[in-house]
Amino acid sequence: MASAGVAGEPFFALPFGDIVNYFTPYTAVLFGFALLFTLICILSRPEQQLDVVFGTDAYYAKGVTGKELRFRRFMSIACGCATMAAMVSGDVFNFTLFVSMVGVCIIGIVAAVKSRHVLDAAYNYGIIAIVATIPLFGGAAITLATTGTLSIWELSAMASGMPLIAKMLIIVGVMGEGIAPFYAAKAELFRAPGAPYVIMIHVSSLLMFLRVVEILLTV
Amino acid sequence: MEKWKVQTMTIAAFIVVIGAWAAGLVGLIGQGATAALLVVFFPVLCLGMMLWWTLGKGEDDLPFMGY
Amino acid sequence: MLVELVIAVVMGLLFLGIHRKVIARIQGRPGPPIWQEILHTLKFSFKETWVPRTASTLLYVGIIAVAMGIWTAALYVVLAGGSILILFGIYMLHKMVEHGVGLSPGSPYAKFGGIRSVISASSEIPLFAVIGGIYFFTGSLMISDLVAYQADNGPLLLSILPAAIAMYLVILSKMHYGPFSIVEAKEIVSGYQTEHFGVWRAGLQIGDAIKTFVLLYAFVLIFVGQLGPVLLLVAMLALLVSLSFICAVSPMLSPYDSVTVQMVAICILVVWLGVLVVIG
Amino acid sequence: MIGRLSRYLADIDNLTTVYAVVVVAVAAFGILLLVVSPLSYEEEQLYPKSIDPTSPLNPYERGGDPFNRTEVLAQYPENSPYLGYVTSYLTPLSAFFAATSPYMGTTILTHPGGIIDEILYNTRGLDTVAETSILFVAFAIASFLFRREEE
Repeated sequence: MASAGVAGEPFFALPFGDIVNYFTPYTAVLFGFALLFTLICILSRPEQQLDVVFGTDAYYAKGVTGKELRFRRFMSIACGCATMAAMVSGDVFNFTLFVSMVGVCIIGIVAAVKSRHVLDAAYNYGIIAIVATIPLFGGAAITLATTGTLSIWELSAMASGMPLIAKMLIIVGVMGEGIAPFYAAKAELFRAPGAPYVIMIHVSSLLMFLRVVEILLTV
Repeated sequence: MEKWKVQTMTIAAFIVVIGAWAAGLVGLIGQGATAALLVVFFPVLCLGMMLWWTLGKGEDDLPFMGY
Repeated sequence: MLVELVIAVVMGLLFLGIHRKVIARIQGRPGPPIWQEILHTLKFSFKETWVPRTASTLLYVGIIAVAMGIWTAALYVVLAGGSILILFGIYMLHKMVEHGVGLSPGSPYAKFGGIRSVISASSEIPLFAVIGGIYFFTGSLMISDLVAYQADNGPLLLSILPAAIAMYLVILSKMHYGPFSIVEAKEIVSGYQTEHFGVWRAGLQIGDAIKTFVLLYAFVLIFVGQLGPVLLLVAMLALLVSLSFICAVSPMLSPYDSVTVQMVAICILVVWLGVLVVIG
Repeated sequence: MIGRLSRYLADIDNLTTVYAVVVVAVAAFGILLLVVSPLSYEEEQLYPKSIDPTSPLNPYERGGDPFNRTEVLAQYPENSPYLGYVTSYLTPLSAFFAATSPYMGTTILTHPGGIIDEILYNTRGLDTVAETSILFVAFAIASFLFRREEE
């Protein structure tokens, strides 16, 4: 439990066999926030998007079908659950799994949108998300091979810790799933209607980034 | 939301905020618990106080669309 | 703890007023009185208030409470000497507030603000991560540890300048009228806040006030160390005035340029930190 | 210069290129790093496994006698009280498969009540749940898109 200097003392641990999920003040805050936005996704009705007709004073509301919104709500709840799990995961491989699950869910959230522009962005994002799983799992594999363990507690107690290249691979992977310089696709995805669901896209990837910073500083 | 609901909520939030503050000062509950209660109920109290008189006077309207 | 909170709100609003006043003076205008933002907040809280018909109601209202709640939490984290990472997290959660406020009403203007907030997120967040570099020098990210470290070794501002610059840029990008505040640009009306009026705007103002106070306070604590109340106030004011000066003399960048400039800054700061690590 | 750079980065069609360059750069750096300071393989692995191709339970064999305890390494043995008992149990059907053919390892693993790999389903059970959820989510998206085509 050597992570106290980075994120505070862990105060609660939830073991699943070798995979121990732990709550420090930091991960608990992140977890709470993911939970809050998942609840908003569940309870809130989406907004009705208005648009101006170019060159005139007229405006129109974009129509969205209920069926499409139901599917998108389902996907954003799945995304929220994956985010919550990744926030408290105490295991490198488990964390990478949930990160890649978030990547898939994000595509799901916008897959039902009928705007060509948004779908194009989602397609580009999807390619990156899929490629990003290679550095992610590669980083986890190198960690296991060189240190013999995947538990973040054990890694932080070790003198050598995670090798530099594994850290770099994991951060590149999370960058691909999440944000960093690849903002263009995310910004385009945001043009889709359905505010509570679209917000989940960014909630998840920002929380991922925050968590990976903590993990890399700890191990 | 109807007016009485907002007013009830505001009074409840007021009681919780003052209660948490006093209990924290006396040492009845820990710092963390006080902070958590204030974080959750202070915004509710603020919004409630400000909404006390004004809520529900206007009709729904379309958003601002420019000129 | 309630007392600190109220002080933070009032001081934060006052700081925002001073910010406007300084910008106005530099630009040769008389400017509003420095308590203007306090008056604004009071005025907004008595205005007629309802929810737009097209809005996603829960998100529209709930996000205001979130805005105030997260910065209240940040205030307590800083006061209790908690982890910088939590502050970092809350800063980032403020992005979600911008998205939520911008996207929930369904108005195209607010939505542009929300989308720009996504664009700016991709550069501000890594910038904050640069502050993680402190960990390599002090071995801790808890603010209480950093204060103790600086009491022994002198201010971090001098020894880890790049991290301080990163944090300075972070605060700058959150100030109104700054070169990086693309989410509030006037060509999109009031940016993400366009549709939040009356009480809702007053709530956002309160959140903003606590945010300004917390960020300035945290900067002083992290990079200068614990000071007495008067010196602390002076340090925070000096920081604020320097920020206002930059805001007054620099033009607002275009959205993608703002990101690229900050990206370039990140690269330079990371290399600089790397050099410091190698030397030290 | 900055304007050109931001215009390039803002185009979503260039994203994959940029990301590919980043990944290749990190990989190249990794190979260089490997030449300078090679990574050593940690002999004391957490989840060791010796593949025994002659065993009918291959590749899920973890050794040990049926109805007896097997030595299995785990990070936190106190969290898995039944560690070591799980693989050593075979249902009659699985035992029959195991006795008849040496090529049924995966079938035995996957059919209900067959052997359960200690590591896969016991100590690292949450991983299995997460993997399946990813598949499920991907399947849900695919089926939604497929059914929308028909409308």
